[in-house]
This record gives sequence, structure tokens and C-alpha cells, in this order.
Amino acid sequence: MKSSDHLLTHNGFAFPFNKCPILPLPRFQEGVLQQVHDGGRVSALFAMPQSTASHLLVAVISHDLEGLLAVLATEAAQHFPSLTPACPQVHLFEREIFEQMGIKPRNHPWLKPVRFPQTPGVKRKKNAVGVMDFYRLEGEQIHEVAVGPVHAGVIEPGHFRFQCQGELVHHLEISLGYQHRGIEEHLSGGPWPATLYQMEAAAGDTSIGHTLAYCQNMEALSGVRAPARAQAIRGLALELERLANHIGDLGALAGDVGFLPTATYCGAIRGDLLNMTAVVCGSRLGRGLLLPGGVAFDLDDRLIKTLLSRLKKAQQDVTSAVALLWDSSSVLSRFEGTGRITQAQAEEIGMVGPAVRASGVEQDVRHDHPTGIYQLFQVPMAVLTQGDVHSRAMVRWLEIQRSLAFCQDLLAHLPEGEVLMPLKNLASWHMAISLVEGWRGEICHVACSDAKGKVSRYKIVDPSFHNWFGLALALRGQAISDFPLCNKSFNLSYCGFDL
Amino acid sequence: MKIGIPASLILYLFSLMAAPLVPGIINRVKARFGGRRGQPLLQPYYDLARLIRKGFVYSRTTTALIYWGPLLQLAALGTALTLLPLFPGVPPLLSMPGDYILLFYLLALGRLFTILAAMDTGSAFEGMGANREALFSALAEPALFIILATLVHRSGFLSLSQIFVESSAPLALPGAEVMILMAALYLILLSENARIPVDDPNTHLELTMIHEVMVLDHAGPDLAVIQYGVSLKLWLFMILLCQIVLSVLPNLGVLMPLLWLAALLIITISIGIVESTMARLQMRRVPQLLVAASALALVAYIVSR
Amino acid sequence: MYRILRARQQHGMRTIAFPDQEPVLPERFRGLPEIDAKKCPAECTHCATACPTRAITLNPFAVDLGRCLFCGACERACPEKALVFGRDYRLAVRRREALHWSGAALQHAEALGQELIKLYGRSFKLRQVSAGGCNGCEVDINVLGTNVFDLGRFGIQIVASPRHADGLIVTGPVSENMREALLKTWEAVPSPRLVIAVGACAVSGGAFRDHEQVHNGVAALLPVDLYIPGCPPHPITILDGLLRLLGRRG
Amino acid sequence: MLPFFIVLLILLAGSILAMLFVRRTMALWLGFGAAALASLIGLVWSLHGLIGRVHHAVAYAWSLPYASFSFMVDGLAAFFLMVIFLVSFLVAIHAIIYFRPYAGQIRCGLLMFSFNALIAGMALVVTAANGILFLMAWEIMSFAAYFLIVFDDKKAEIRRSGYIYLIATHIGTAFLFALFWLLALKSNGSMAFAGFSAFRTAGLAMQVVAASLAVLGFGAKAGIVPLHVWLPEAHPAAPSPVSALMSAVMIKTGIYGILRIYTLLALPVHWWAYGLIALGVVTGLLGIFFSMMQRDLKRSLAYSSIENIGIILIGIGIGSLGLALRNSTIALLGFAGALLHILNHALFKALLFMSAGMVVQKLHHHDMEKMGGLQKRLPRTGTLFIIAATAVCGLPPLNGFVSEFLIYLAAFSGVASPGPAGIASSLIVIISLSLIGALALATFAKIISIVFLGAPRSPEIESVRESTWAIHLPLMAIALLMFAIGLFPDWILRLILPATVPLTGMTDLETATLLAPFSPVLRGITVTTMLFGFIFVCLYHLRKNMLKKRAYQETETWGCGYLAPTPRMQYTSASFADSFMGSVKKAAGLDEEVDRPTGLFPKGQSFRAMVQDTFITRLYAPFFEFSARLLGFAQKLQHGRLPLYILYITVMLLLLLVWYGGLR
Repeated sequence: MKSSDHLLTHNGFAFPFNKCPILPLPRFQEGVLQQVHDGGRVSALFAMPQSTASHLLVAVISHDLEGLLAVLATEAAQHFPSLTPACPQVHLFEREIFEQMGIKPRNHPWLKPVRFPQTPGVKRKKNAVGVMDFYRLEGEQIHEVAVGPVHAGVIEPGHFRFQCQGELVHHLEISLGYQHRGIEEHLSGGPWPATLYQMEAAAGDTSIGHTLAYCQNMEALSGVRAPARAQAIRGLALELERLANHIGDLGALAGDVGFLPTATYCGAIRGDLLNMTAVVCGSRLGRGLLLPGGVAFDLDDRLIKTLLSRLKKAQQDVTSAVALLWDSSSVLSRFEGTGRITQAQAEEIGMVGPAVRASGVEQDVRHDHPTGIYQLFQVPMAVLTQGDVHSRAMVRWLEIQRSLAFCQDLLAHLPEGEVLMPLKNLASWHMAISLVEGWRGEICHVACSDAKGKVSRYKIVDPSFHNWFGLALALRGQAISDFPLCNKSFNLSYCGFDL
Repeated sequence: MKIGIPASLILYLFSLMAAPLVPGIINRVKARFGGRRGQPLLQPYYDLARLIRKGFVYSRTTTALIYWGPLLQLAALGTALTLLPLFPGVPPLLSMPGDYILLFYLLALGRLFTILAAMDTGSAFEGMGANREALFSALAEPALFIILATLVHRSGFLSLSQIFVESSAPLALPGAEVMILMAALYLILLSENARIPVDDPNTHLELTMIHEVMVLDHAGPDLAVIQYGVSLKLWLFMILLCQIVLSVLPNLGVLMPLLWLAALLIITISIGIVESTMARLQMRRVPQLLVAASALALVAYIVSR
Repeated sequence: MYRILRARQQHGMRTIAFPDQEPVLPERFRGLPEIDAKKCPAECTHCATACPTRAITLNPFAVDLGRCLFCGACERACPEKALVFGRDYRLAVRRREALHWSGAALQHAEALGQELIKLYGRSFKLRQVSAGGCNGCEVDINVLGTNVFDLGRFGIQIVASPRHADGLIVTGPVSENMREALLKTWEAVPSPRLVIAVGACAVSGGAFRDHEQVHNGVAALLPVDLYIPGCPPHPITILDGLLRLLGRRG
Repeated sequence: MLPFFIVLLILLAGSILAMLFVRRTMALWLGFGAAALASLIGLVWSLHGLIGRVHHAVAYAWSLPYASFSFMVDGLAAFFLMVIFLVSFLVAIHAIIYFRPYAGQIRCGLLMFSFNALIAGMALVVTAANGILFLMAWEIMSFAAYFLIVFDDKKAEIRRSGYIYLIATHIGTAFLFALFWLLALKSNGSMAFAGFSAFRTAGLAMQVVAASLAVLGFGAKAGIVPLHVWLPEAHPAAPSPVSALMSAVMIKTGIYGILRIYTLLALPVHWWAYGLIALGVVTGLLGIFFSMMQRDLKRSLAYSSIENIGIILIGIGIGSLGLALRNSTIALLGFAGALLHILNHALFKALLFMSAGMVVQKLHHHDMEKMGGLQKRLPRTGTLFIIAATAVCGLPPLNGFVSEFLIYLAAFSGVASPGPAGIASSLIVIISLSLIGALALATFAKIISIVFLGAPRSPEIESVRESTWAIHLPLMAIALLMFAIGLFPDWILRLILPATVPLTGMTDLETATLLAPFSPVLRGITVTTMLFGFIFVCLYHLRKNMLKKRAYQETETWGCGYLAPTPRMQYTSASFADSFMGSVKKAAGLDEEVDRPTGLFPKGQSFRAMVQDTFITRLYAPFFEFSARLLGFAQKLQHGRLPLYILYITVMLLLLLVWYGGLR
């Protein structure tokens, strides 16, 4: 790493943007490739308008072992040579840049729409959502299966295009964008009164995760630190969110193979976890809990006791419910070997979260780039190597146990003090980067402020943005009837991707 | 060829009425197992009553086959039930040597047109379901006929009514063999009626369903016909199984109706228990299950010689 | 098998007694707001300015519950504690105007007409369409299917195909990208058919109101028969709305 | 016999007139009209013979050594004549309109000539009572069929199909030469059929050899696996009405031959029954399996003919088993089932090929993967095809069910019979019949779905329109006949009984007595199917009344709300067949050219699956390659052309030499 080529920073910190060197394009690209080669991971790559003619390309590379974030920047005008052939993990970022700003990555192998924005002001001709040049396995004998946007269950909209020979899937391509609500675009000039609540709804099942990343950025930009007690409550909420979703996922996985006991019990236990969040803040999804500067609700001893006893109960319940799953050979035969992603694949496409940990990659923001309470309380990382549905389920189960222990520990040792600090004005010309390990994986928010201390560009990278491609790869050569199972084992967000 | 007595007619009408109760009971069992209140016992009837009064929606791609399918299937099932002795000792409405061939070929006719109705929509989902249905039922067919051959072979009679009604000790199979035979028939029952471990009647995922996905485009009264047909088909297979069970039990005379109901109830509950405790098989494992059913039936046949 | 039975024993019967008994809601649950207008100082606009969705209008005071995110910002902002969130979870209404709440009792959702009640009273199947929803409302609809709420006991079910459904349960502000899919789904539902809008987004656009990428709710495209506000609504609020619609709670 | 000769005369006149006036549209009426007229007369005459149990036998001297113009029409021959003339009549009428586009072309004249010759040849084959005459007739029939197959001889693959047919059929003929030579040995060199019965005294080994030669020689024509390979080549190549005629009746002459020889041998013994059952099971299962795998519509139908030959063989087999077991009920049911299936298959396969032909004529190809949505555009053709397909699956209330029912009943009787012998083979019959039936259902469900249902897979289908009513009339007649047989099987079985007489060796009275208990059974089928029809009609009207009062919406097929569904989002024929192959893809002869998508961003891969007949690729191709190498010297003499043809001639010459030598 040549230090003159980039700026090194930490998770949850802000820095004056002019400290970041603007490199010539080739050096920028070499730098990105070099850093990825040295074990870095592209957490974000985006463009921000600089003037009418040119844009600034900014790359945020996570160095997980060192706990550092490298920021690289360059100027780009109409087009640039695509990095995708050399570094596949940027392929969606480049497509996004093309779609949002019209800067074309030349020789991009799959330059297709990402979100099909329909809004005026975007320099693209109107394109119908989901209608694109899908990969096609030629030949009249192949049939395509087109699933979505309206799925059979209560699921968000997305379009899945399978190239099938009978039951065998040769290729799956995923086309999203149906949930596009323009969150990123509308953040410019903010923060607005509704911004916090849009963050809560960026991915509604990850309200705490996204809002936390947002709050950390706002705090960093305004130079305020949330009090320790608030940090602890945030950690508690984040883990409760993880618990609820992981338990729900295990139940859903059981449901997908028609294994009723675990499916029903986990469904109910998930509700119990959601209700614990509601004990803290009145909302099952943690809406209204997090504020920039702290949290809106404190916990008293009575509530802590309630939570502790409920956690204990949930622990017993979930242990017995999930044990049934691992005891049932009919379930295991469905899980094992299904939807494999190798470690090499996972690293190549830059996957994150439990999905990558199931493929043998040690990576967890709570461990690698800890902020807030995670600097004080450790959560052991859960890593498995098979990369199949079974591993992804098992990683969740390990994380459930560790999060349960963490929450109980935390509640027993809650720091004293205030829970909310007033926020100051945002520093001008600063950039802040915030990573949070949401239950799906790394959430990356990058905030840039302009001269007036308003947000000039806000970039959100949901873990799903990295992982959808993994799901598509996992399906190659699989039976199409196993798709729902594979899909659930990833359980990715559509709205978090579409924003 | 014999025409049945009023008792047969009453039983026939009773079957037509009672069939939707079976999925209702299965759901109650599953609810008990799952720890929930669950759907009302009569929910299948409520559903039928609602569907029959709803409007129609048809795809522009489809032809008349989309509603011919369900109608033919129901007519086939309605006819098939007249050939089946519904109660021990009471002959069916119609009977003749080889009636079981006609019975299962009528069902096959219904199946062909159900498949065509599904394929009529030109949707890959329905295609998938139709394909699975065609394959699995093709594999179930030999097993079913081996079971029938075993019955014929043991009893020496050529019609269902003779096998189950006229012979005094119908099968006279020793315990083990009849158990094997019932196991085979039970597997076929689960597979032909789209139950776990072959299909999951509760799943809502287009890509894994078999029966449900074939009727994705049927609405209103057409769907009512299909759902009623589904319960009739389940009833039909349960009666067949029940007859085999009762044929090895002693005749209890006046208590026979109770025994009959108990047997039906036990079969129903057992389906609910299987669904509450087992996971679904992977799609490519289902053929193995069906071949296993054939093998079981064959063992019963060979052992019974 | 033995383990399964033991687990069953341990987990017990989970279905809540609602609607026969009132539900147990968390202490901090934010339901229908309560206003004590007498406490309001003249010219005070704190609550209206704090509201992220501008749901509050003053002079006369009114809250558009359809826009309200139940975030509690107004409650925090009110210096006099004149506006507090109550614990009344019954929020579903049949007409959009009924959500313009000005302190009086809410006009709870009325049951469907006699004919439709006869048709759907004991059997009601819905097709869910997430039209730009954030998976918050979806989560709380999904939860209705668990054995805690056990939607099935009322004869209500979420079905796989719109052809099998009697209505749509729509979440999200209806993004432009979902508009046609929503309409196609609607076309596929055999009549008579209903539309249920769940969540602030589906009712009014919620936090995304006036984004050019969204349509500010379902009503812009389809006739809505039941509005269930909240962000997201508590499952019990949704259940209450559905049961009222079917005339099973009055 | 006079009417029979008049029939032949009309056919001959028709052929000649058609050739003379080939340049005029009228030729179609002359050629096919003569065929229709002759067939009608023949039909009435054969029916008269069948019902009235009139046996004909005439013989005229012939200058050819060992030959005589000797004809005999017993119940069996009358039955086959009836089938031949019935189908020929209907196909000829259909052909008058079908071939209109070719009117005035020379090749059309040749077509009609061969068409009439084929009918005459078939009629002669089943009436000939002299070995030489029989073989002459056999060759007339075979060559006529050859010229019909290569009607469209501009296409290389059609010429290739013609060669394959010619080779296969003449290898078969070679075996027949040997067979008749063998039979003649025992009757002092006489080629008269009547004399062949002396062969009954021959030893078991001789019997086995004769029976094997018959199966090989006639089996090649009938399409018994593994001698079936010409069938899937020839049927798609020939114009569809010709395929109909060939598939419906010509291949049945092979069955006739087997049955005829059967009456001449001292069978039945167990091994003969087992052999036939085994052959039938293999033929039936492989036939339907390969039928499922095809993407060519007519090829798939051709394989289905092989399957049905299998069912017929199973029927004959179980009939023989009945004789061997001295259980005349089983014997009678088996033979009656087989004979009825011959008639039934003739009907539904003719209907299938003719209706498929109308599809092919509109689209100019037989590739199912490019079809779809035709039911909406060709409703009459589609409905007729669906009726025929339902029958071919052996489903009630159509005719196919009745014949399969009889064979089933024979097998179940075998299972129920107290003796241990034959129970196993009866069970095998039951298992394989049920499996064949279920696979046939799947296959035809696939064919109907891919061809007629769903959305069109190629744009030219949009403009396809239905033809005139007239062309469908003969097809509808067939459909009506099929329903009639399906609904009133009792009646049709009585018609067939005389044909079982020569096979079972029973008298008319005996067969009638034996069958008497089955009349109620068949009437039971009538009642049950009537009840089924009644319930269906009630339901249908109930729905129709509902539809009047209810809201009705028309929309697109539910596609998850996706904006731009395409016809590619439909199951394909290959996809449907894929799961049936399971793990035996390679063994099934599936030749997949898959360029699997690899890498993260694949581009431009393609997939192609071809199912080749394993018997061609694994058996014949290596054999002929080997022979061709062996005959390499001849290749040089012939400028390296057509080694296979040379092989054929050489084999023929060799066999003729042997034959002559043997007789002298």
C-alpha cells in the first residue's frame, strides 16, 4: 500500500475530503486492484458529481485484518475502462455508476440495468423494469422460468430468470429494481426530517443496522459521540435484530423443506425476539429507537429484568426447536451439499455476512472494524467451510447462540449515564464512512458533506448488494426445486438493494 | 355387472359429502402438533362454498381445456367411486370383473386432462408441475397395479366387490404381508395425493410445488372443482387402504361402522402426523420412493404366494 | 418422533386468545395518539415541525394517521406533553378520510356488505403484493401466519396465486417499477375482489411520500377497501382490521 | 372372391388413370377416388365375410415354379382385410384434399400409383395362400411403401430414410425367404400354405428356428425392437396420409404374418408365449420411452406405433400363454385383446398421423420445439388429435381402453388362476402394461401440450388458419368409430370373434360360449363410461350456467406480474422428457451438446439435446461400418458409392443362392 495513493481511516470516522488524494484514473485503478490483491475488499465504489462535466469516483476498500479502511478517488468524465474483468466484485458497482451518472465502464462484460430508474433527470431513456438482455442459453430445447416480481409467498419483488433443462438450472440471473424508491437521490441536500425514517425503511428488516450506520455517520460528521449507555442499547438492539432474523430464517428454511416443527416454533420465537425490541422502544422492528446522538429510549431495571428473563426463555425455546432440525436426517439430506459457494467464489465476488462466513472466510465487521459497544464486548466469529445451505444455516445457529450470550452479558453490565447527546451541525467538506455488521452482513454508509454542511452525496451499500450474485452462482447446476431453499439460506434484501 | 342396493347409494352420497372433511381433519392434526388453534374443521367446506360463488378469470392463451381438465377429473372421480366398495360387506354401485382397471384408468383420464389443463396456460410453472405429476404418477402406476394383482391373486377374484365383499375371509393374508402391502399403498396414497414427503400441500413456492402449481391459473368455480376433486381422490385411496385394513380384522357385526370410521380416522390422523414430523424429499429422490413402493408391493405379492 | 413430541410439550400452545381477549401489548407501544388541546400553548408548532411526514396540521389540530409513522418525534417535541401516543391498536378504517384524526374517536372499519360477508365471512384468501415495501409490513403480515396469531383459524389465508385470491393486501408506496406488476396482479384476481392497504407507505406514501419514484400509496391506482396505518402496523392492528372487515369484530 | 378381384382391378385402374391424367387436378379424384371406392367395396366384402363367417379359398395355376395364385380368406384374413380397407378408405378420402397442393405434379402421379399399389399389396399379403405369391405381394407392398416414403426425394435426409427402410425391409424379406424355404422342406417343396401344416410334426428345434425366422422377418415390418429402426426414419419422411396408412395398417401385416405362421406351427408352448411376452414388453417399453424423448412430432408418433406393436405382442403372448396353460378364457381374452388392439391402433394412429399431417402441412416442419398454441388456431385438428391421443393412452371411454382392458383382464385372470405357471409372466404383463400406459399418458400429454397448447413458439404460427371442413370428415368418422368401440365394446368384440378362431383352434361356438360371461363385463364398461359421460355433461352444463351469471375476466397467464413474458417461458419437449430419462441419459441415447455457462459472466452458450436410437448407434451403425469395411473391395468397383446398398444386394444374392440350392 503506497500511502500517497490513498487515505487510511477507521470505521465511524470523518475526515476532510481534501485529505484524500485525487489520483489519475490509471493509478486509481491500479491502486484498487493492488489493494484487492493484498486482501482488501471493495466495500463501496461510487461516483459523485463534482461539476457538470466530471464526476469523482470514490472507492472504499476494507482491510479486514488491519481494521483499516482505504479511500481512493479519481476523476472520471464520460467513461473509464471497466475493472470488472480483473476484479469481478465491482461489477455491480460499475453498472450502478453507469446507471446513476451515465459514466460508462468500457468492456464491462454485463453492462445491464441495476434498478431501472424511471425518474426524470436521469440521463437514460425510459426502460421498462425487468426487461433487459438476460443471459440466454441458446437452443429451442431450453426453457426459461421467470419468477417474480410478484412471488407466491409474502416476499418482496424481484425477478429471477432461470435457464432450465427440465429440472436442472443451467443459469440464473437476477434482476431487481422493483423496490426503487429513490432513497439515495433524495438524500442530497439533507438530512431532511424524513431521512432518519427512510433509513429505518431502507431495508425494513434491518432498521437498526441501517439506522445505526446512518447515525454513526451523522455523529462523525458533527463530531459528537453517542454516550456509552446509548452505544450499549444500540448493540443490544442490533443483536436482537440479528437474533430475530436468524431464528426466523432457520424456521423458514425448515418450512421450505416442509419440516413443520422447527418452522412453527421458530416462527413464534422470532416473534418473541421482535417483541423484546418492542419492550425497548415500542416498535417490533426498532423503529424510532435510534437517533443521531444516541437512542430515544432508556432501559430501567425492571425492563432489563424483563428482557433478561425473556432472553433466557427464548434461549431454551430456540435450542430445543433448532435441535430438532439437526436431528432430522430428512432435513439434513436436503441441506447438505445444496447451493454450494466455494471460498474462492465468495472472495472473488466479494460476498459478506453469514453467507461468506459459511464459505470459510473470516470476516465480521463487529470483529474487524468494531465501533461502539463492540470495542468493549467481543462477539466470537462463526465460520464454517462447506458453503452450502447447511453451512449457512449452521452459521446462523452459531451466531444465534453467541448473540444470546452477548445480549445477556450486555444487559447485566449496562454502562450508566445519558442516552442522547444533542447533534451539532455537520462539518463542511467532510466524508464519513460507517460500517455495521447487520444480520445479513456488512452495511456500508458513506456520507459526504458540502460547503454548507449539507449532505452532498450519500452512498448506501446493503449487504445484499454484494450477495445476490452469490445466490445466482449457487444455483448453477442445481435442481430448480431447490431454489426456494437456497434463496432462503441467503435471505437477501430486495429493498436494501433497490433503495 | 351388478347394480348396488340402496345402502351402496347412501354410502356413495356419504362419501361425496364427507370427503372434504378429510383435509379438514388433517389440518386439525397438524394444528395440534404445531401448537396452534388452527383452521376450523369445516374450513374445506367454507372454501368450496366461497369458490363456487366467485367469478371466472381466464388467460387469453388458454382454450377450453383449462376447464375441461377439472371437470373431467371430477367426473372421473365421481364415476370411480361407484366402482369401489366403500364399506366392508356392502357392494359398490357398479361392479364387474376388472373394475379396478376401469377405476384407475378413469383416474388416469382425469390426470391426463388435469395435465393438459395445466399445460394449456403456457406457463413454465404449470409445465413444471405437470411434468412432475406425469413422472411421479407414471412411477406410481406399476406399484398400484402390483397391489391390485396381489389382491386378485390372494382372493382369486377378479372384481373389487368380490374381493372385498363376497369372499368371507377376503385376503387371508398373514400379518406381515398385509403390513407390507399397506405400507406400499400408503406410500402411493401420499404420492398420488400430493402430500408430504412428496409434495407439500401448504407450500407457497411455485418452484417446489407439484399439484398446487398445476392449478395456478384456475380461479373461482374451476378451482372449487379441483379442490373438491383433490379431497375425493384422497378419500378414494383412503377407502381402498381402509378396505385392506378391515379385511384382515375380524368382522364385528354391528360395530363394523364404528370400526370403519375409526380406521378412516386413523389413516387421516396418520397423514397429519407424517406431515407434522417429516420433511419433504428432494425432488429427485421422489422416484426412488415410488420405486421402493413398487418393490414393497412386489415383496407382498411374492410373499403372499 | 419422541423429541418432536417433547418439543411440542415444551413450546405449548402459542395461539393468543385475541379477539376473545384483548392482546397484551408492550408498555411502550405507540397506538392511536391522544391529544389534550387545552395544554397547547398558542402559536406552538413544535409537533408539526418535528413530524417527518408533515402529518400534523394545526388550526385546527389534526393528524393524518395515514401519513403518521408512529415514530414519536412529535411526542418528544411537545414541550407540554399535550400529544402522547396511546395504546389503542385499533387503527384500521374503511375510508381514507377517516384517518384524518382530530382527537375524536376513530371511525373503526365497518364490516363488508351483507353479500360479501356471506361470501368471505368464513373463508377469505389474500394475495400479498409488496409494491416498494421495505419488508417491515411484510414481516408483520408474515407473522400473522405463525402459530401465535394463527390467521388460518379465521379462515383467512395468504395464497400463492392471485387467481385463488379474493383480494390483494398491498404494502409499500407503490414504486413506479411495481405499478404494472400490481395492476397485472389485480387483473388476475377473480371478482368480487378487495384491496387492503397495509402500512403508512401503502396508505399515503409514508416516509417516501412525494418521491417521484413512488405513487404515494395504493389508492392512486386501485380502489382501496381497507386502510391499516402504521409503520409498520402491529400484527394485531392488521388482524383487527381484517376481522372488522369480515364482520367478526364489531 | 370375385369382389376381391374387382377391388384389385379398381386399384390397378385407379393407378393407371392417375398416371395418365397426372397433369390434371382430376387425377387426385381418379387415383385416390379409386382407392377409396375399392376400399369401400373391400370393406363391405370383408365385413360380410367376417360377420357371416364366410371363408373363401381359390387357387389358380401359375407358371412360376412352386407358385400358384392361391388365395384364402378365413376369419383372421377377413379381419385384417377389414382393418386395411377401413383405414385405406378413410385415408384415401382425406388424401384427395390433402394432396391438392401437389396436384398436377408428376411425382403426385407416382404417389397415387404407389398408394394404390400399397393397398393392393397389403390386401394380397393377407389373402395369399402360397409362399411365392405371398412374397411377391410382400415385395409389392414394400416397394410401394418405399416410393411413398421418398415422395419428397429432393431432401437428402428423406432419401436416407428411404434407404434405411429399403435395407431393413429387405433384410426382413431375406428372413422370410429362409422361413418359407424351411416350411417348404416339410411339405415336399410345396409353397402352398395348406401344406405348411405338415410342419407341425417337425421337432422343437425346427419349430424354434421357424418361429424365430418369422419373428425376425415379420418383426422387421411390424417394428419389433430391435428391428424397428426403419420406422422412426420412414414415418417422418413420408407424407402424413402415407404415414397414417403405413403406421396404421402396413406394419400390421407383420403382425398378420406372425399370426399366420403361428397358426401353421405346433405352438403354443410355453417358451413361445414367454418369448412373445418378453418381446412385447421390450418393444412396448422401449417404444414409448423413445417416443417420449423425441422432438420430431412424426418420429414420436412412429415410436408410439412401436409401443403399440409391443402391446399387441403382449396380447398375443398372453393369449398363447392361455393356450399353453390350457386356460381358454385367458387365451381368448388375450387374442381378442390383441386383435382388437390392431383395429384400435389402426384407427387412432391413422387419426394421429392425419391430424399431425395437417399441422405439418401448415408449418412445413415437424419440430415440436417450434410449435405451440395451435389448438387456438386449428381447433378441429387439435381436438381430433387430442381424442386420438386419449385413445392411444388406452383411456376410457375410447377404443384403446377396451383392447388394453381385455389384455389386462387376461393377465389378471392369469394372476388369479390357481396354477403357479404363468403367474409370474402375467404379473410382468400387468406391470409393464401399467407402466407403458402411464408413460404413454405422459408422452401424449407432452405432445399435445407442446404442439397444441400454450403460446406459439414461432411467429409464423400466428397466421395459421384451419382448413375446410371436408378434410376433417374422414377424421371425424374415425373419432366416431373410436367412441363407438369405446362405448360399446360388447358389440365390437362379437365382430372380432371369428378372427380368434384360427388362433385359438376353437370353434365359433366355443369361443362364443367362452366369451358369454364377458358380455356383462363389457356392458359394465358401457354403463360406467355412460355414467361418466353423464356426470361430465351435468358438470359441464352447471358450469356453463354459472358462467352466464358470473363476472368474467380475461387476462394473461399468471406470470408473477412480469412485464414481458415470452414464449420461451414454457416447458419444452426436451425439458418435459428430461426428467423421464433420470440417470440413464447416456444409455437412452441422449446426445447432449451442452456448452454449460461457466465463469461469472457467461456469454453465448448453447444447448442441444439429440436423442438417437441406441439401437442405431450401438448396434447397427457399428455393424454396418464393419460390413462396409469388409466390403471395401466392392467400394472400389462401384466408385466408392453406396456401400450399404451393395451389402444389401450381396446379402440378397447370397440368400437366393442358398434358397435355390436348398430346393434343388
